[in-house]
Amino acid sequence: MLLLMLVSAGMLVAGLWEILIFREFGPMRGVFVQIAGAAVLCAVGTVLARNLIHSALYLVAFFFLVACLFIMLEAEFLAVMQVLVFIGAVAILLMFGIMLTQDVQGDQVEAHSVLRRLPAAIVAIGLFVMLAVAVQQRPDFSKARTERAAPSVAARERVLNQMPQELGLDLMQRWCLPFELVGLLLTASLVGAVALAQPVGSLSAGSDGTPSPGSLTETPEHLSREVAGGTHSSSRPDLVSP
Amino acid sequence: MSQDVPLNWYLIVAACVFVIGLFGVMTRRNPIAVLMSIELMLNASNLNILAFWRLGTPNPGEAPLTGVVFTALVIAVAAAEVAVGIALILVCYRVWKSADVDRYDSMLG
Amino acid sequence: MNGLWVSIVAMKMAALSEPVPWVAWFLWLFVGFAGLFPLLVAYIVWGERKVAARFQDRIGPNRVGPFGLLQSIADLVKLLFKEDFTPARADFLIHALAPVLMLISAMLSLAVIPFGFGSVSMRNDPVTGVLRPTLTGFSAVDLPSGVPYLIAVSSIASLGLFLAGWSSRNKYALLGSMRSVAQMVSYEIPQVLATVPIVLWSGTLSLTGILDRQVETGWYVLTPPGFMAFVIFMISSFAEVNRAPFDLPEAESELIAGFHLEYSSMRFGLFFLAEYMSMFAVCCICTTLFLGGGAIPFLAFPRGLLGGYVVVDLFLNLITILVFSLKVGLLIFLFFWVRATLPRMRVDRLMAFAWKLLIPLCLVNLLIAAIWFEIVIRPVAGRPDGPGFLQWWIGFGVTALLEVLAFFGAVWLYRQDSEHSLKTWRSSTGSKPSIIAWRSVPTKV
Amino acid sequence: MILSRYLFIGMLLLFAIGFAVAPLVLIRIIAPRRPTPHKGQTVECGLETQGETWIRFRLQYYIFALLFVVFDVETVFLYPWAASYVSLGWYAFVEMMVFLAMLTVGLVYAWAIGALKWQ
Repeated sequence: MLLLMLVSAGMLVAGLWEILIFREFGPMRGVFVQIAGAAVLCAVGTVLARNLIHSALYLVAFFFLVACLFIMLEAEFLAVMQVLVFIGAVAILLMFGIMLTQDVQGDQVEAHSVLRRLPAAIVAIGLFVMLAVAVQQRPDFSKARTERAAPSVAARERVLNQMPQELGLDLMQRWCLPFELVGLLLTASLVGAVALAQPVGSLSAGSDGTPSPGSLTETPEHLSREVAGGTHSSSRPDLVSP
Repeated sequence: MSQDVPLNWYLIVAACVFVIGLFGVMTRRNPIAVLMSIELMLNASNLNILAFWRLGTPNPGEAPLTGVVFTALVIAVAAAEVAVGIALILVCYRVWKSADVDRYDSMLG
Repeated sequence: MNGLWVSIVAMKMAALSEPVPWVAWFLWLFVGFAGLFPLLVAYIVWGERKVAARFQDRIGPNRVGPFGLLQSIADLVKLLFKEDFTPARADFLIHALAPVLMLISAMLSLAVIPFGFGSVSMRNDPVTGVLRPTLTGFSAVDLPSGVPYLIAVSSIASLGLFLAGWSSRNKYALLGSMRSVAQMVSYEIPQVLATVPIVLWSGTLSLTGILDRQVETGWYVLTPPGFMAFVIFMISSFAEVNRAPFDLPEAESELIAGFHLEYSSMRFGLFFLAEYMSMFAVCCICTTLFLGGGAIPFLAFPRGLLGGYVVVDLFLNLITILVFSLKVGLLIFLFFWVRATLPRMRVDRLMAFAWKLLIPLCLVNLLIAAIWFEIVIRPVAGRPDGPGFLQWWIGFGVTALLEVLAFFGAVWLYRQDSEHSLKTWRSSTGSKPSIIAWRSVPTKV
Repeated sequence: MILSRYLFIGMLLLFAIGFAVAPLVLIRIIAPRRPTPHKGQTVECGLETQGETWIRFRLQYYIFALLFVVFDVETVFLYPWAASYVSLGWYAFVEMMVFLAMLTVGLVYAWAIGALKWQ
């Protein structure tokens, strides 16, 4: 009963808040204010949450809200991509990363000190004020754009409905080089991260036990040396977990 | 439809998120939390790019999807960054036995 | 209070200047998503128990209602009256959030699936740009990027899974969820890569568009690359929805129950609902992408009958919905069959199977799909009668040959990897490989 | 247009949340709740649970998640390519093959050093 009353009270407050926003800004802007406000709150939660998994969860909510903003900007393929890459992949990777470093997952959370936060807050707020002033003073492009011949609704509609196709064309023709560079970057990060993360002992000693000759799991000699030398291992073997 | 929402609002929100991410980078001591804050900043920049693309392109006929392409590339870069970042954090954790950026104070390896 | 919300909704509706199919949407929400789909899931559960019983020479549920038809309802009522309870050390909010996430992911993926065909409209052909009559799907919405939307939505489930294990603070649950997330992310890649040839051939990411192209050029499963993609898609779907033989996360014999170990009463019920709903969704996706959706086999039914003009919409809808559900039913039966037949896989083989066999095969399959596109689809783009007989068979022969080569090549490569070849297994252990572990009878509720 | 389609997705999202939360609220009302200290303990086949649950996990999980992220991003770029393949020439095919070949090199590397092995 108490719960129900709480829920209904919360709904009442939320409803009044919505009415207020909608009266003030109009429906579209009202929705924007709600989504953006929630996104900022989630960002604050990410930064302040003491438990890292909670922090990651706030981050996930933030990613989702940013995807909503992308939809409001009519870039739906990117919104889907945002969910797919950030929530589906990056968040999972972050959570696995958290599970792999022991000190941080559970109740042992970091202590916040005012000494760290105060200067940081001053710097951050200062930067925000600068940015806000800059934003307010810049020439209004959107007005300029509407004055210039805006693309017809039908043309825009067509582009937006064919967004993935158009994006593919653009990516393959105009932005071919950045696209290939991203491929290179992904490969480099894949190789680098795998090489870094591989436990050093297992690399030089062959993965486990006795790999049969000619098998693909056997580590090439030069490769293992390179990788082992590339990380920190050889100088401080006592600090390296097996 | 979405032209109702002015460009400035998007820019302010992005600036706000960026600054929050910056605050996180400066105050958090856990490297993974720092990485998350960097993600916040990257997303803020993405939001900026898209807002400029949609609402502020001076000449929309010329390059209809430039902003979208750039955002897609930034998303890919962000993913790669997290992947390598966490690998580095794991190595640091292995070496220093601690997940605290303040303790990573030597370059001896 | 109600008045308040009604006025808010009215304001939001008024904000949209363009016509929005509110009636259809509310029908979808309150008839489809609130009534029909959960009911369907309940009867899928009942069907699975009946089928599993037949496979094991039992009778199955037969007490509640005729043929045990009300068994699932009874189970639901039972779950509602079980003690609601969270472990003392669990993270309360996240513990409640996890099943909600799973259910959201399953429900959202049903939003874009065309359950049959709707009316005909004039649209631009994605290949030629010519205006031509196009079938619309009978789906709640048709998104221009429907396929990645499906993938994105289904990837939310792995987050829910992880949170379920983490928040329970139970070693078995955590281990189960870590394993299952690793499994889900591994099998998501071949699943996604298997849909790329479909997109390549259709030239669109919208599911309705894909269906429309399929009706024109024939079902994609009937082409060699399409068949390979279909098989890979089905295999990885088994892993994606945590079904046997990939049900390691809930391996009863090793992990007690896996990620939902600490869940009881309706919280567990939500997991259960989400699992079966996502199985249903995956079968629907597969039918749409590969099996021609609501098209009748060996008849160019909707298009041939229409000839570009509208017949009685309702009749068309009903027939195609019926055909669609038959196909989905067959796929679901496949799920049951596999579960009743195959033993559970070992975890190392599971990962190796995805990364070392399926993904290389998918990449090669993409190449072959491009060849098929060049031989069969591109030359006849825009022609109403589709690919010619000779052309089709030349394409079929070439790609089938390449597929066979690719398949044996991939298997050879996989076998080269010493760890998985049976020969080294025998020589190292001195006994027959015991990949088969006897499983208990699958009874879940 | 775009927005109105996603309006349904948003409605469905809210609906799904409601649909999932409603039973949770319902069981708080109708289901019995009699927590005891023993009931609240972690299930471990009747044994007392030993040590911390949130332990450090093996590296293998991270490697697979990492590979997943990279290939996920790749597939996200594959979709627009595939969708616009019709109107592109052979160079797009070559471009994508170069892209895929680079990622395959990464996969082969991971395979060769044994990172794909579940230990």
